[in-house]
Amino acid sequence: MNKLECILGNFKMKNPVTVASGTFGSGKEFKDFYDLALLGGIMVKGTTPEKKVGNKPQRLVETSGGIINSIGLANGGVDDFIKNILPEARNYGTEIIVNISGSSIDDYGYMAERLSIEGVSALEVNISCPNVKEGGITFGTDPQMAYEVAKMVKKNTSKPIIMKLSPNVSNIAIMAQAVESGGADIISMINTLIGMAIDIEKQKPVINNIIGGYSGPPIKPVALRMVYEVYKAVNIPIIGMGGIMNTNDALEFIMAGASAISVGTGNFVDPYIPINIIKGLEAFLDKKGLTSYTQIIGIAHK
Amino acid sequence: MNKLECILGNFKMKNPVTVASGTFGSGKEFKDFYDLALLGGIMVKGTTPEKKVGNKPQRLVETSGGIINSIGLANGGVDDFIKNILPEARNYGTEIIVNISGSSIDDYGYMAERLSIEGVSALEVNISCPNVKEGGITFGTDPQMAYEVAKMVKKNTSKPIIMKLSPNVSNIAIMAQAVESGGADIISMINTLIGMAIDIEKQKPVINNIIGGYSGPPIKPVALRMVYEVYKAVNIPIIGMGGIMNTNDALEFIMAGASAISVGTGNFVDPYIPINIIKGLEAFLDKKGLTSYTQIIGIAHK
Amino acid sequence: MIYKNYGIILSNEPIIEKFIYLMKIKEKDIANLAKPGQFLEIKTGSIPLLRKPISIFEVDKAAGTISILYQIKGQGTKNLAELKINQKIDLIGPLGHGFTVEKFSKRCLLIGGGIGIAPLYDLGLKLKEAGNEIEIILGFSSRETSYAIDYFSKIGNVKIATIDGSLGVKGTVEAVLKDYDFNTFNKGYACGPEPMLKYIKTLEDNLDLELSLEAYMGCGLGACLSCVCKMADGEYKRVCKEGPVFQAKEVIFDE
Amino acid sequence: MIYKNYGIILSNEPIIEKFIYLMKIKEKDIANLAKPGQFLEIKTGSIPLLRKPISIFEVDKAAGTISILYQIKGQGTKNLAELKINQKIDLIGPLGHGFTVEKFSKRCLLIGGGIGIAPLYDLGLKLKEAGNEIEIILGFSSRETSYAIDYFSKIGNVKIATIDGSLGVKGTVEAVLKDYDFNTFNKGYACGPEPMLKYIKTLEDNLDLELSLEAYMGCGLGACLSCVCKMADGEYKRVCKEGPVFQAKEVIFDE
Ligand SMILES: Cc1cc2nc3c(=O)[nH]c(=O)nc-3n(C[C@H](O)[C@H](O)[C@H](O)COP(=O)(O)OP(=O)(O)OC[C@H]3O[C@@H](n4cnc5c(N)ncnc54)[C@H](O)[C@@H]3O)c2cc1C
Ligand SMILES: Cc1cc2nc3c(=O)[nH]c(=O)nc-3n(C[C@H](O)[C@H](O)[C@H](O)COP(=O)(O)OP(=O)(O)OC[C@H]3O[C@@H](n4cnc5c(N)ncnc54)[C@H](O)[C@@H]3O)c2cc1C
Ligand SMILES: Cc1cc2nc3c(=O)[nH]c(=O)nc-3n(C[C@H](O)[C@H](O)[C@H](O)COP(=O)(O)O)c2cc1C
Ligand SMILES: Cc1cc2nc3c(=O)[nH]c(=O)nc-3n(C[C@H](O)[C@H](O)[C@H](O)COP(=O)(O)O)c2cc1C
Ligand code: FES
Ligand code: FES
Repeated sequence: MNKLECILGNFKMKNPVTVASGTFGSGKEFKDFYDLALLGGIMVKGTTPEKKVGNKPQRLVETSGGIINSIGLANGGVDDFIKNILPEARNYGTEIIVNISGSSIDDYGYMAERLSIEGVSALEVNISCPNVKEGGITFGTDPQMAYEVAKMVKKNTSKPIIMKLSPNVSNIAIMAQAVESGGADIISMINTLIGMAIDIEKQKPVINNIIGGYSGPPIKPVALRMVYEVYKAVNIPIIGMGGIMNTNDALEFIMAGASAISVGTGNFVDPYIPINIIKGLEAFLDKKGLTSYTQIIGIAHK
Repeated sequence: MNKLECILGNFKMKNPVTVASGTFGSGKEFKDFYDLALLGGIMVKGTTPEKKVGNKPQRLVETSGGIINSIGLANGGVDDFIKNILPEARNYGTEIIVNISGSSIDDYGYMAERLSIEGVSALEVNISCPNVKEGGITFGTDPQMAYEVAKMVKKNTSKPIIMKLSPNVSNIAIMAQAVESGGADIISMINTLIGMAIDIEKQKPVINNIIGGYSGPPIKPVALRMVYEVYKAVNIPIIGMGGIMNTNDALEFIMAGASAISVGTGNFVDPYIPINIIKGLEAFLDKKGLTSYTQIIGIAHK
Repeated sequence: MIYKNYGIILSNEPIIEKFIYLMKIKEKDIANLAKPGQFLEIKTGSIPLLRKPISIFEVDKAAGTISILYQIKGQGTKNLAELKINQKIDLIGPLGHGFTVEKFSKRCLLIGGGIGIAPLYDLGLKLKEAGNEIEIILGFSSRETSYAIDYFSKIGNVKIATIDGSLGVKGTVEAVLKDYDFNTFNKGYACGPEPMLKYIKTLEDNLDLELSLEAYMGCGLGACLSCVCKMADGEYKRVCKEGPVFQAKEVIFDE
Repeated sequence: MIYKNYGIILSNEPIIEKFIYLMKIKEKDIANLAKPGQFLEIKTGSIPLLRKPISIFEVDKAAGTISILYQIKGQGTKNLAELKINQKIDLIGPLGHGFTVEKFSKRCLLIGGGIGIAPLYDLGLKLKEAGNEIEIILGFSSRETSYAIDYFSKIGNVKIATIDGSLGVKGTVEAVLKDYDFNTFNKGYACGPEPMLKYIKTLEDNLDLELSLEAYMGCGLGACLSCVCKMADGEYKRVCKEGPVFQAKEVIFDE
């Protein structure tokens, strides 16, 4: 039996270790290091209906033990993805989870429909982007909007839907319940915290876009707390992420209630982190005499 | 002229460097290290209407480069503060800012009235605590409740009122505007992020209270971003805090828009950090040929 | 008076490689004030962020030196082990409320488990100086993981317990203490793992006992209220300030 | 092929104390594939979190070694300077798209400013091997802060500019280049601070130019899209993947 077999409702992976959107390209960039088929799944970089050139640099900076990025969802658009990226990615032997973003509810519906094709294993819906029609409020900070995005995506695809929550909210459990009732099959969390760094010599923000997404080891305590809260609030499985760098971090997320995990910033530090975690989880289960990692999902709630 | 003279509306300090509530006791514990009169002000530890024994240990843990605490507002109550702590503290030669908490709007009114006495320089109103009457929602995550707390405190005192914002919200600018219209003279920010750590051997949360407040260097990017946003949203001065460990950190907060700063967790790491920052700010102003630190408040917005 | 001073490392040697180390530090001010049972808060490196509480193992006031005996646990104590002779070390101390030292009418009993033996050596020296006769019980897990027994032999009669029985009595210090005759003692001091202290507390009717406790510390200065332990009267006290040494009768362990 | 391998440090010496260092590393796989203008992503310690992009200064394929020339800037490069002989070093490489090396009909001009000279030395060696005659212009701030000139002297004629005039021509490399006769060259390569590259780009009508750019890098692998620079056609390209070397005509600096 495969101790790491991972069943997330209607979505299966060979193990619960994935790589986070925006930190792994489409996988190609990491092919030299190991066989991508070892991974549970790849969340490919954020895709939008049209091509986006992205933000003016400087787009990224290391700060306070983590990083801040503001890439601006640079990507070739969904058509380019389908034509030029998916054909290669679908042969990696791992689940291809396409991360989608939009600037209106309709955008999400359109994306869901376009991506309801072979080779796409699941859709991860990034709602940490502004709703341009509704005055720029982030979809992911308003339960009603998040609910509507989930519903719209659900209506337009039969693929498993992973709704990705933003941590920049007062009440994460309410957000989780909103996307659950909108039809989410799975929740992934957390996206980046919003942060900033100032260059005191230049006396201005380091990142050209002023603010950016804060990720890496420093956000782990916030991510864990939110996974813990959401685990209590919903009945759908959680893919946990935020600062995961090693097996112990992954175990914390699983014990908090995550049924799978994702490595983001960690891929920049050491591309082998996901592989080390897969091995590390197996070793942990062996040491504890457990037959499946599912035995420790949410165990910290007991 | 005193280059560091700090005028926050109706509240003056000899310099903009304070120490954060809950990290400095009432000052007594740090008296051996330096003359407390060197500080701009001391935010004394959180005080409540009645004595609180605090939470069951383990109350604190280091994690991810910061710390998580859940002290549970242990304190002797406001009467004890007035009788046993204030008489000594008021002679330190620095501003004594009393940090108050309550579990109802009325609590805050009561505290404000009781503390409208000589020796108290200002009140810092901690709204990161649950409103017991309203189903336990944190005052600081609901603009209406925060507004009402500010109004109630204002009604009951003529001391300068510092409203302390919680960062665990979707929109910090709205919270800031709410307390401004409630009558806040000053905003202090940020209180701790809510975080968690799990002991993977014991398979349970490290902190007995499960979740706790995350502070120290990792929260700086979030704090800076929020100070930057609030600076644009309100017309009252800001006391910035969150992970400040040295002069450069303090400068980042000032450039983001803080008119004063506060050192919290840093006091545990090196009690001299506030003093080093006072000296460091002076050196920076000299190097840049500036006559007052106020010339760089909010300069990153230019 | 509490100092934040840089000491100079005079020696830093493993007693048992990768496990137990002894470090001697030149720091006059702290040495001058240190009392048995007090501790230091040491900045071990840039990470961990927090200082680490470590007991004072030995003091030489004349030479202006202090020693610490420490066990490698995680990053902080690993950092300590890597420090080299002549390097500076950032210390805050002396901290906390230590053991009572006076001349007692009967003998004194020192009970230490594992690294909990650290604060007892300086105590033993000072009790001996005060004219007391001392008996010492030390518990370890095995002969190979036992240490510093030679130090304690200098101050009194030492009895050893090891879990695996490879040295002394088989079992914990409890194995030595049960059926003990406490009549010739009127003072006991203990430091060690919580289960051991819990057991020792059950002896409080036979012996006037002082226990040195551990708790997770934020500041070590009494400011953060993180290090509290429950007292018999339902109050919490700060291990870093009112402790680490408490009367056994004061504390309760049922949390 | 990109490797993530541990190299072994063979030497790590200051050329100018606390400023410029040269490190030689044994790492066969990377040495074997490395081309001029390519770089490494080096994990310098536990903090900083991110790897640091550092150019390959010299390669000895036969010996399986690579060298880097680096300037101390912040924590990452400080960490590098503290590494000792025989220690392991965590490398990813070779990365990026390097310089064109072939036999040109006329001479080649190499222009380096400050630590930007690092990728030009290996380039010069390879251009020379290919049968080219090389002229080199190096810019520093002063005589005391100039370095590695002896290396470049081995591959061609070296001209120096220093801001304070203490060595060579006074000024930046611009002082050497203005009124230059580009007729005897048909290829130029440059690496250095952005103002220098901006100026060099103005020479693009006189000379076929390749520029090696810098940008803040997250991954160095082409995955994060943080390191982009603007192209003449309005698109962004990745400095870590399509670069760091670009045709001068491709890039624009007006951002
Ligand atoms: C008053 C007192 C005196 C002590 N004296 C000694 C001594 O003389 N020799 C010795 O080897 N050890 C002593 N300890 C224990 C020592 O403080 C811990 O072993 C040390 O902090 C471990 O840190 P680490 O980074 O190596 O390990 P970590 O992996 O960080 O922690 C291992 C364990 O050490 C404890 N610990 C960690 N951080 C703290 C903290 N900030 N405060 C309290 N406990 C912590 C926790 O139980 C933790 O689970 C003493 C502790 C206290 C409270
Ligand atoms: C393709 C490329 C090749 C390089 N080759 C060399 C070389 O051969 N020798 C050399 O000394 N330097 C080289 N650099 C510059 C070197 O990467 C920086 O000096 C180094 O990252 C500084 O890190 P730090 O921690 O010491 O300083 P920090 O204080 O962190 O940074 C100082 C400055 O270095 C730059 N920098 C920091 N982090 C990064 C990063 N992750 N990516 C890109 N730039 C960063 C930024 O401009 C920053 O302001 C190269 C840079 C690039 C992009
Ligand atoms: C450079 C970068 C780009 C990212 N791009 C996306 C994206 O396109 N879509 C998305 O949903 N999340 C994106 N994220 C967020 C990550 O997928 C992840 O949620 C976050 O970084 C937290 O995990 P970590 O701390 O392990 O990095 C990005 C993160 C980084 C660092
Ligand atoms: C141990 C501890 C206790 C705290 N107690 C209080 C408190 O009683 N009232 C309050 O408003 N904030 C309290 N805080 C929050 C701090 O005042 C400060 O807002 C926060 O820690 C962020 O700053 P820092 O990162 O510099 O620590 C406490 C923080 C810590 C670490
Ligand atoms: S450790 Fe802070 S009060 Fe004891
Ligand atoms: S550094 Fe990540 S794409 Fe270039």
